[in-house]
Amino acid sequence: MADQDSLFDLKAADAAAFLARETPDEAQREVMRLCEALIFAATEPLSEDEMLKRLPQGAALAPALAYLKAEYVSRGVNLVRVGKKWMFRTAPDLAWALQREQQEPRKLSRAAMETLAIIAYHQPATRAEIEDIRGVALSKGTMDVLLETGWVRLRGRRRAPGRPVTYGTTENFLLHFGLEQISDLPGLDELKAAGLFDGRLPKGFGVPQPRDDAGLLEDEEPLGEEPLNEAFASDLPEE
Amino acid sequence: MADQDSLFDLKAADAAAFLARETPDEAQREVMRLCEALIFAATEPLSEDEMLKRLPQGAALAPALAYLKAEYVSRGVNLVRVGKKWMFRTAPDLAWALQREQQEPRKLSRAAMETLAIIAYHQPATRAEIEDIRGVALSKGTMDVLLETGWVRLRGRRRAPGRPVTYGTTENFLLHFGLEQISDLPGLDELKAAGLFDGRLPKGFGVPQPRDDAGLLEDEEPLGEEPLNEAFASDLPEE
Amino acid sequence: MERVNDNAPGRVASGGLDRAEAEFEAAGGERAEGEADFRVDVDGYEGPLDLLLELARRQKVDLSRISVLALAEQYLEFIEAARRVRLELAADYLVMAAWLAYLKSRLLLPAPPKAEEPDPRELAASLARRLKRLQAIRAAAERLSERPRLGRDLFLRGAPEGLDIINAPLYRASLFDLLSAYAIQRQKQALSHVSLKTRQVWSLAEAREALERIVGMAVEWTTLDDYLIAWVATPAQARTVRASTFSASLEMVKEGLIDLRQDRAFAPLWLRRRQALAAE
Repeated sequence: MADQDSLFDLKAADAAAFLARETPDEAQREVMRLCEALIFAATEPLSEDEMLKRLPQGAALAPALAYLKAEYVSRGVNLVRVGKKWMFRTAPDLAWALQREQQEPRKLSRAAMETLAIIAYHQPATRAEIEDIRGVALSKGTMDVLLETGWVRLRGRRRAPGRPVTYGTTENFLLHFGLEQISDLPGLDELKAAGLFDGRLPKGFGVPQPRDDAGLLEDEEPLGEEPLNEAFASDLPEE
Repeated sequence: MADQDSLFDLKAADAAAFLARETPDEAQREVMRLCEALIFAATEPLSEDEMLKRLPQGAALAPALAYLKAEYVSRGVNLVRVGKKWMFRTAPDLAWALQREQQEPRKLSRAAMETLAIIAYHQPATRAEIEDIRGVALSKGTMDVLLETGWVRLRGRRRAPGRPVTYGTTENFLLHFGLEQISDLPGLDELKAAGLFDGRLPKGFGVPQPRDDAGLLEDEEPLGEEPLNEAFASDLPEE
Repeated sequence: MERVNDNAPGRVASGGLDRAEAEFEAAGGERAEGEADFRVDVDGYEGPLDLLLELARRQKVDLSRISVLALAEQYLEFIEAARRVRLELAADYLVMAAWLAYLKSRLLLPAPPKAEEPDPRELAASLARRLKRLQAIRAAAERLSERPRLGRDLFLRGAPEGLDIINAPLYRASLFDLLSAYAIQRQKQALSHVSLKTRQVWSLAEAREALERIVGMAVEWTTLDDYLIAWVATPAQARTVRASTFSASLEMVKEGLIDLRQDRAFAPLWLRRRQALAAE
């Protein structure tokens, strides 16, 4: 069995090579059929944990998913992973045939899109960091819109004077923009190499990798129960 | 190309034979990918007319659907035709995996708890006897819940006018309440010592010595096959 | 500050600017020939950094080789032009102008003997870096928004069957719950049986119903007790049966159905069907 993790980024050619090299046996075929049916039937991306709960004891999930993914690479429907969850969705190159006229998703303003990009590439990001990069004050409305999309969440607070709230992206963000994980952000490597998002770190300290893990970073702490003394007090999700 | 109509009812073996015989060319593969994505994303079964509207001019729909159907026959998801419309459906033999039982803790109502206790101490007890001891009519729901717990069973019938059903406790009852045998249930003196009864009891008040012998008592007879003419006819476990 | 879209007038910190008024021709001869007039719309910029980035792009060089001095001059000219048409500028534009004016003078003048102030070259490099970073995030935002989007370009299954979770109840109870339920209910029941031992009472309605049956047979004078008390009542019931029957009989006398007589106080009560009725 090849390194599975590398398979999660596989392209059609890799997939063909993988399938030519590896052939699932009958037991694996059956686990694949089950995974296929489960992910197909689920109304939301399905976590590996949930799959395991429904598979026979001891079923080898990871190779089954790797085979399945490879088999679907060249099809009209692809198996994709978002974080630790799996889903089928239509192949990106077929968008033209599937687009539904009436359903134009609401367009984000340039300010909101840029703010989203800063949060995505630079997360966890505070309001001050967003303002520093854009060179303008961030309006409450922009942040409201982003929180409303469900793509941005309040992560915690920075362990720094004023304990500012830190923002990050959600699993929904990955899902919506068709990313498997945050490190798949387009151009992330070049930006890191150029040292452009080392905002709060002095030069030479290396560039922070954007992180959207559920856990907090070392310099973050939980939001806590104290009232937000930010301008964005109303950003907090309602209880 | 084999007769397509016969393919719409094809079995796994036929499908394999069909696929061994016929191989779609690249153009056909592309139509298949489109059909796959269209049927997948559709919110209801998709008619061939609707597919044709979104396919490139002159696309050969019928063979594409035949190939697709054959490819999906052995998978966890099947392509099926309903009338003139097409849909994906999880393979019928995997239905069991799509449902998962989850145990949800529940508490017994006071009425059910009292009834259970009376059955435990006074078994074998008929419904009339339970009602006599509780002083209130026994609702059907209460007995249903007790039978559902698996702690109460139908023992037999009392040899008496109307041949009422007798109820008793099960081995599961002992297990759940940590009793080795039913006679381990505390008697009146122990209950008094535990402070559960206070002193104000009428003369002659007693607590029976419970017994749950598997065999029937002298005044009991087997349930038999005749229909239960009790108010609890539906209490019988389903066959 | 947020711009609603590329064309609509946005809200700007300077506030209340009419778009037409905000548009004016920027002074300046740095433009390449043939290029259209550089019309500056303050509303079109998201702050001074955005404006600087736009000016820098007009130098048509890599941002890392940009002339910060030239950029500062262009920005100051822009601000000067805006002030000539008495355009109210947001404070942050003016702050940037002041800072750039300072930077420009430091870049032009020889370094002071004591280098206590920051190196102007460092400051210029830092500004260039900020511009580069803004440009980079703009490009990133652009690439992000060009990605295929779920619900627009990518679709999930249109009609998923759904995965069911069947809740199988798992009942829990402790032995203590069981025993206390038993004790509480038996004790309650035992005590209520004692206190609520009910007396049996014959209601007036019951008495009348019985009496009506008797009357049919009582063609001759008959004692009430012979029929009712002896046959219907147990000794414990005698009093209530007698009392209710007596009341019922008075009712029936009043209705003309029977005759009633008593020879003396506490003597038996005699009852007879009314003759007129008997004749029928």
